[in-house]
Amino acid sequence: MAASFGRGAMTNHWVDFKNSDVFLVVGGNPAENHPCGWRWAYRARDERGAKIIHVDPRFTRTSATADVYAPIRAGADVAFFGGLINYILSEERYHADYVKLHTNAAFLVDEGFSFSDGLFSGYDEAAKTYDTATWSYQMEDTPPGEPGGEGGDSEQGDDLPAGTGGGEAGGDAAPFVRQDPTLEDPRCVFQLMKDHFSRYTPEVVADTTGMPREKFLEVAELFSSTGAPDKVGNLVYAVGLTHHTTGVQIIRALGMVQLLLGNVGRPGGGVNAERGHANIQGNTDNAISWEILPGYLAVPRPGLETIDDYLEGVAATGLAANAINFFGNNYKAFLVSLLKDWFGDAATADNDFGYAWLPKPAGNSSWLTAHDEALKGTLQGLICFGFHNPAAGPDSNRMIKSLSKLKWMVAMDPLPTTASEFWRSPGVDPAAIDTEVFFLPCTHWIEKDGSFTNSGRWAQWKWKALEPEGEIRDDHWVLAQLHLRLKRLYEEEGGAFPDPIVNLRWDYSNAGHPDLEEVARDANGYDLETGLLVDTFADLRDDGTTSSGNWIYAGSVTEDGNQMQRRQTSDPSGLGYYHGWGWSWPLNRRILYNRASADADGNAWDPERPGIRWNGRNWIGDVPDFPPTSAPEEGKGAFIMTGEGVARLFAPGTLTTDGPFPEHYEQAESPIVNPVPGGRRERHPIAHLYDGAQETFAPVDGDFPYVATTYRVTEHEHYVTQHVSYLNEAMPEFFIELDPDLAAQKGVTNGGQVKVRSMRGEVQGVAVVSKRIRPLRLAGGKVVHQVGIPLHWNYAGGRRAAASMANLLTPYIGDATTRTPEYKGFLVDVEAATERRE
Amino acid sequence: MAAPTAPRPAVTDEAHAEQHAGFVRYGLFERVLHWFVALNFIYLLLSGFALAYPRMAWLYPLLGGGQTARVAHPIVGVVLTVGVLVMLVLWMGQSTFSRRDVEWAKKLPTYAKTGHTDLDTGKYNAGQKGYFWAMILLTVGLLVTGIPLWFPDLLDSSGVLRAMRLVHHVLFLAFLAAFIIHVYLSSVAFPGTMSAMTTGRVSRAWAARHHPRWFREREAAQRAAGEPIATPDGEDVGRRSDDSR
Amino acid sequence: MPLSRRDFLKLSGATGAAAAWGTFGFDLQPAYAQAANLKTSRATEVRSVCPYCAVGCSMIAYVTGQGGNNTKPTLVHIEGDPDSPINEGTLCPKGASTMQLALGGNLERATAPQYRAPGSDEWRQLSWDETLDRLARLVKDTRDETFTETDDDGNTVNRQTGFAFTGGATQSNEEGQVAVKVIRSLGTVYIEQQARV
Amino acid sequence: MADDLGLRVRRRSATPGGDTNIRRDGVEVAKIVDIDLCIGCKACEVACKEWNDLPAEETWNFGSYQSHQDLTPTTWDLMRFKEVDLDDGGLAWLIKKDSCLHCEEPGCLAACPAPGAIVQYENGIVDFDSSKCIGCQYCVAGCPFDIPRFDEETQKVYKCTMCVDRVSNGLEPACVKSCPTGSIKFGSKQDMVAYGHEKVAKLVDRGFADATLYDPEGVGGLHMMYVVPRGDMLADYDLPEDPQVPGTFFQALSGLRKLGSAATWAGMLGVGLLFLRTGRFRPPPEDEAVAEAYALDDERTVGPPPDDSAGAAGTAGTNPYDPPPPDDGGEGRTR
Repeated sequence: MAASFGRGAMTNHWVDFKNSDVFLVVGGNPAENHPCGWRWAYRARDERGAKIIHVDPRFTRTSATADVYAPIRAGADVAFFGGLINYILSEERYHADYVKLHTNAAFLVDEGFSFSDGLFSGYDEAAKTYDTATWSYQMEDTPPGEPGGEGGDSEQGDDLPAGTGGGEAGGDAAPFVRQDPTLEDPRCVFQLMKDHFSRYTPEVVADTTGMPREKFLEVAELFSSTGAPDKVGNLVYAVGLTHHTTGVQIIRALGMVQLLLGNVGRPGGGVNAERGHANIQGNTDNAISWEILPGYLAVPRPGLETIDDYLEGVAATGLAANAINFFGNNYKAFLVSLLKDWFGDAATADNDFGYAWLPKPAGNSSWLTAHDEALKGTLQGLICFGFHNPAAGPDSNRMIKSLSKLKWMVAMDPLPTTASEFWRSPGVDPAAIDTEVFFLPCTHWIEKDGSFTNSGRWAQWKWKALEPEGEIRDDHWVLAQLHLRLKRLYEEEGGAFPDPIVNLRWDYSNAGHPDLEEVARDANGYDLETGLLVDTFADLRDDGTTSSGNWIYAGSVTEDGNQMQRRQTSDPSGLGYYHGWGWSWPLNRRILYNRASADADGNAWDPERPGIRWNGRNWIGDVPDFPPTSAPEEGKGAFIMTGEGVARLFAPGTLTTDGPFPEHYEQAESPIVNPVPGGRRERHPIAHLYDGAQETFAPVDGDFPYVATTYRVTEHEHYVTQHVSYLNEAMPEFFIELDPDLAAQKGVTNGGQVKVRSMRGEVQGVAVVSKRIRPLRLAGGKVVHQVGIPLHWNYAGGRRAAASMANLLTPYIGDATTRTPEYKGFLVDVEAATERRE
Repeated sequence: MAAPTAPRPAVTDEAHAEQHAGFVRYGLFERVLHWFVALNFIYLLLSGFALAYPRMAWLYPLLGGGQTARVAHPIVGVVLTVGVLVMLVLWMGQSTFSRRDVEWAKKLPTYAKTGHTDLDTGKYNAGQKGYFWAMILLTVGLLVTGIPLWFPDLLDSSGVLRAMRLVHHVLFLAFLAAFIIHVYLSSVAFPGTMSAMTTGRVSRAWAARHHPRWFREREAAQRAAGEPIATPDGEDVGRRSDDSR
Repeated sequence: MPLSRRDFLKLSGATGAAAAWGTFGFDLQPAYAQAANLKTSRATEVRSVCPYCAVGCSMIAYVTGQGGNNTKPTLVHIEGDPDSPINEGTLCPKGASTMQLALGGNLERATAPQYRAPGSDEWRQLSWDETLDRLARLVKDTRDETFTETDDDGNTVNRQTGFAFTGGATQSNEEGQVAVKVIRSLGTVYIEQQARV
Repeated sequence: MADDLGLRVRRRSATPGGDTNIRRDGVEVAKIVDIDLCIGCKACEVACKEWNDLPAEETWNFGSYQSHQDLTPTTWDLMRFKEVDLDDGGLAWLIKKDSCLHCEEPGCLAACPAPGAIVQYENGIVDFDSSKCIGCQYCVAGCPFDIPRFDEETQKVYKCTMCVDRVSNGLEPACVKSCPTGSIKFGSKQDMVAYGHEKVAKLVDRGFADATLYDPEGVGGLHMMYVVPRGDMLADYDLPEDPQVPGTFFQALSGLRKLGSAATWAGMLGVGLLFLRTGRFRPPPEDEAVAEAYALDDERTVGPPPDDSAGAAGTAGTNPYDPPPPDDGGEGRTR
């Protein structure tokens, strides 16, 4: 989503769902996995007559309450969205004014960019990589006459203090992109997009996805009806779309759909990714991810020796006159403030604020790579902070082998996990595993304070209700103790490059057990000159006089107190903002990109559901995602985080690795050859193949003919709920869903036992034979059966859990850009089984 | 009914006196059986009332509490049925209806008024036989209708259960009616009857009066066995006139 | 939980005794079908947020005692917080059963560090000091062994590739801040959480 | 008789006297399950267990998302799942929350022989008092919806209590509060019926022509009603088309009780009168009786009269076969 809009978070929030007219739910099962959030969709249906469309390989409990259900083959989502884009363009259902004003449709693309036979220009077949130079805009040869935008306007009323450092747009700015506002120019993004997706006709969609043609047209017609200014469409999805080798491109595609229909930035609209865990959003913001630093600052790459090199290489530059490019312009302020928070006084202007102390990864260091290194024996240790590595997979057998090669491993969790118990998992000989394993009993969520950030970016504080038993300790107590011991060891014995450790600022009032309120204040950030908490990230400066552990949380704990603890229940707007409840980043803004909810003159597209609108002096409504006093006439771009100032239909090479436009490629394991005309017959062009993984991928028409997908049920949350007896009672054991025809062929009876095998592993469980899963008819009349495998059961405490880990089956391959594993849509074989397996 | 022809014990004075105070109507086993069934019936009667009549719910504490009464009632019912079946085996032979019983039935009104029909009644008159068979049938009927109430999920239809409950109740009332008459006749209406079931003996006058044919058979049997016909006070018959009119 | 909790329907006061010899057909006892006092009526309310999914439902934990120092709070019940604009007092089945998770689930929850020696097939209990000292030693040795200050092309990289850190999606923001600060300061490049999978 | 829960009782099982409250105070409460909003998430099922401290049972997957095969004594609320083909070729996944419907005319209460074991409160809640239940399971047969369940261990019957302890303290039932989509609503009966009709109208607009509010009159209306979008598939929802409290049965039962008690008294009195009227039938003096006995021996069934032995009838001169002289109707003795 960052590639499309500039931020990677869910654009709206749960309560806002009550403002939608049509919901398109794809690759998600909100009724089961986010029931208390999805309830707002039914509120919309009851109060505004909204319609709900559910597109999913299985007829789930979301489908049971949807108005329209459409089956789809797991792994064919780009084709579906491609068809939708084609339908919107060819039937001209797009919101023309919105597209012209708020997207880069008018930008002209470099002449060198081209697409043929499923490949974009610049592909190196041997190295399996792209040279993305040609994926760029046509730049004007000279800088424009009048200066470009006067630099990043401040966010919150008061302008940025002078001297906010480099990256100031205008002045010596690079030349701007050439545009054709009439959208006629064949090289403009609009025309290229139209041409690219013209191949995704309804017939091609039906052949690729298995969704009947009439059903696709029904879905397309209903959802594209939200292209009208007074209608808003809400696109809801979850890991069903990210768990693919083409994950990023699927999200790019649905982003384009919402942009074409003019739904982004509007109440009831947006692209709503339903995050999974309670604080997966919060700790993504805090950058427990290899490629970022807190606040989504890019992790430095080798070769960016100094901060200026780093800014040069990473921060976006303004590409259009009206681009605010807020992120690009303030990048340094945020990084320096982070370094000041981490290294305190040790970070000074002359040592580049300790920039060098930040580790620079050699290349991709994601989840799959780390475990691959472990398998090769180069990784020696693992600290596991409440995570089920083997069960999370993919290819759990390979994961267990990886962990077995480790020298030492620490599992910090309230309850045993598949990680802490891997060395005595089924089929493993403990004697052969030399890993030293520590299990550190940690507190439950209810035994400590702290804040959770939900999928809608709302941070809510929770208070400690219970004392932990025995010697159970807080997670941050363990980390603090570990840090203090390491610091003492390095101070006493020295060792490799002790600087970042000994210089780490650790001036908590209780060093051994930092108080979470203090940590929250550090995250918010201080004006080091006044010693006061900053109110907004606009106050952060790049000269080392401010600190902030996470710039997007600036404003969460101010001198007025911890805003995350607020529990006011008023919502004067009636649109569900509830600005007084908790605090949402950035700056308590509820709907991102809400400038796009208004037209060029600042009037809301739909007066009943205004995001923000211009009242002559400033923008009112939700907290504006825009300079509050920048009048519409100034024509500033609505997407302040992008260099282009507008949303990206075309994503330039600097922001994407596998193509400016989404293109359908068959997955690692696919039942058919890619039927899309002009598409690539082989697998994804640049998805990284870990050594030894490719041999485990089943070929087309091999002895694994059925498409399987993994998923969750509402009664369980990943793996921890195996320990909760009421939930075990509600959904007792591992099961496998398959359609009646396949069951009949294989002699599988409903309620009987069934075995499912893939190239990598085998599971067995109760067969749920149901008409809710349908065989699909693909290109050439080929019928493909689908199999559903829930993932909640494993050997760490579950019942009848031996052969029930869904990820024993999944392929060890990830998305081309993010390396998110491909859990949805892999090939399996099905076999009836007799006796139950404990 | 001839007493089982066990070898006759040596006659001693007491035995002689005791054995010859009138006739033996019921042996020990029969009496024990009768009272066993009677007691079970009383419990069933009381717990039946408590279960069926809300106003009689005050009986529960006497019966060991509502729960115990509910659990015991069917069990006691089965025990009663077993007793009744033993009775059936024991007394079936003597209780078969005959022409003579039809006559008796016709003279029922006079019997009710005078307590006597001058018919040559055997050991059991038609009324007694009627009661015997009625009791058997009612017991079996109560068992059959009671089992589903005891095991409700035996029959899967609540309609049948409701019907069973009504029929069980009706049968109970019928049994009660017959029981009232049985108790009345055997205790108050015909003095000298109760002893049949307590000591097992009845006076010669009682036997001759109410069951002449049975009386004659008994005398003939005794005479055949060479025993003197003794009167309740041990003398030979015929010479004593008592005032037991 | 003692079995008696289940028939809490029974009036704790006058039981069968008073009724044993009740006068004819007249039942002295008041109807007390639901004599149970509301189990949350005297509990202290603590506001929390559900630990399971990212909807962020607010919930109220009812604990005994009024927070005084001498009482160890016991969790009595958890239900939704009616004030929250997100879930308005509702909870899904997972949320509704968080009490069982809070009380440790159906497994005996370890209350002290456990250690598994290489090759062994069972846990051994350790004290925190032993555990943390051993861990600090392992982390330092691994870091020192695998630390690279400059890569082959001469760029300063200051990274260690000896151990990885995974996890965080179920911990609070503040714990995440401490974690990323400590782990990155060690030069870690392999740092991931559930967002990746 | 007010009880300590602050809830007035309208009716109590096996307790004559019926509803004598002339003052109708308090709100008549009701739940309504809007099946259109139900996502089958089992939040109600778990919340019910958690609030009532009901122990979790060992369940297994029998080829469905349904957790238990049936309601049990410790599972008072069960989500039932059923997949049904629609005639337009689509598929419907019928999901229904199955628990006590708290009838206005409770069949269980009428069938219960134990006094006070089943109570209907003024606010419409029907509740079991397990301290008085005698475990006869008549309520199981009496219930038109087959809800109550017998526990072998405690020999008592249990069902949903509509959280009467919460309701009597001003709270809504646990399932109502927990239901994420607001499918289960709670309030006064009038408000819930109004919501039901309003939602049915909306459903009809959305194309559910047969949408209906399930509040059958046969049981006097329910305090746990359903809005059923597919009103033509009540059978698939195991909702009887026209559930009836077996009125005839209960009339027959109470009639029988009246008859029974009358007949018993009549029997007793009758026998008493008979005794007063006929007195005791004492047997005549022995010799007279013996003579009669032999006189009746018309079939010579037993040898010649004992003229020679001492046992001969001692009444001088009278032929044992002569008919007895007419009596003067003396007190209690006639021949």
